[in-house]
Amino acid sequence: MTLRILAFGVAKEIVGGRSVTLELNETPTIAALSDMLQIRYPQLKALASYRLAVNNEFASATDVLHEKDEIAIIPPVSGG
Amino acid sequence: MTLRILAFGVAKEIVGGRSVTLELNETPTIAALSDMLQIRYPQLKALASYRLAVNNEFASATDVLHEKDEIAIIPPVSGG
Amino acid sequence: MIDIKIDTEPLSLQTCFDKVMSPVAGGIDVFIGTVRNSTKGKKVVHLEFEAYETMALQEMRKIAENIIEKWPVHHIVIHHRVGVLKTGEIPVIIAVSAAHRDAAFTACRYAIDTLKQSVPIWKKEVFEDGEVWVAAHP
Amino acid sequence: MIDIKIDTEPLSLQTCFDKVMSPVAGGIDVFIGTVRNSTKGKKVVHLEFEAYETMALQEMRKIAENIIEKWPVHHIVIHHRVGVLKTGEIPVIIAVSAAHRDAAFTACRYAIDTLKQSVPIWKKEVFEDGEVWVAAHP
Repeated sequence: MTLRILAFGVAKEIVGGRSVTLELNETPTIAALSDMLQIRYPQLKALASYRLAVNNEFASATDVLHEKDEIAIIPPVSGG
Repeated sequence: MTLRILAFGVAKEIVGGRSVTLELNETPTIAALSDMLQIRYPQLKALASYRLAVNNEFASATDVLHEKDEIAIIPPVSGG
Repeated sequence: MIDIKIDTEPLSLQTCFDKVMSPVAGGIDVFIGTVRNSTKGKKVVHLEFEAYETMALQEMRKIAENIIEKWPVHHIVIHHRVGVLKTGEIPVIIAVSAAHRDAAFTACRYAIDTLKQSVPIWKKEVFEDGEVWVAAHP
Repeated sequence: MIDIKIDTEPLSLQTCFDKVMSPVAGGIDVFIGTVRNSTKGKKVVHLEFEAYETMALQEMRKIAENIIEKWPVHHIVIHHRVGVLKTGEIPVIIAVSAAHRDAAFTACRYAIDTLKQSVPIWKKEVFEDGEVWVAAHP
């Protein structure tokens, strides 16, 4: 399956763009996706923290992803 | 001595005007003045509370008054 | 900076904001009192505010000075209106700027709470069938 | 009433106030974030705010809905600006009206505190000699 992942703030600079595409052989959990992202973009590990969002909601580690999901890397927020 | 006493809010209605004048034989304390006012205007006793101010400051019971002092009856405040 | 005013003219939110705005401020908290259209279910026709002006200005200044001593705030504005006010009009505006929002919120809250306890200003509620000085009687 | 907005245009304090104003309100608390001219002694040239807009709007709405559940407030406005902001400009305005001031203050404080924790908006500080995404790194 193909997953398109949006990136914001510092994550946009780490992945080198507003979004990245990952090709996967299986349907991953959020935890598995996070591991894959960290292998591909080791600088993610240097962040104070980051979360993944699925379809505009913060996701849990055990959530399972689906083909059309809108996934986003959410680095530490700093609005306001 | 002559004391002119300003009245505000409900106190203005109780004493019947923006100020009243009291003629006294001696220099009273705030406590004594308060007693005199309550005898002359018994409705003051029906208030939730009231304080006296001297020269724009809340006064204490033992403060002694002087001829030119600006005295005011301060019923419960309700600004804001 | 402290800016204290008692005015018979309508108060201006923008003016209060502009006065506390500062390039070293990160947060501004503003409290705006407004005239409610009813009290305990009774329709309020209008309100009348009366101040013992010299003492009220002095007490308002004391509040602002205490705040500057207690919390790291930059500017404080306390404007109070007097005279006849209709529903939706503004009796009081308090604005506080600070580098960090915690001080701005805490100081603004302290200012309105203390103003309501110690500043000699009185409010009369006028109903269709009578009027009452608020808080005067138990 | 809940009014949520993310805008590239300057935010209007008067608009936010007018939206929460209500004849049943007795108190309105407004928090205004402002861009400080320095961070840890370093001069800030400007800020850039970026939002994950669909999710940010949804998170802002959740904050407002939680507030209406938790406290007796009438109206809540949360407006956030994105794009390039200079010193003195306004990234965020939160306004809350309530019958009594306690709820207005508590809700407004909760709104800005929660927004800063959970709403996907990011701020980049641009200095004369570099730039940094705020809070990104430990």
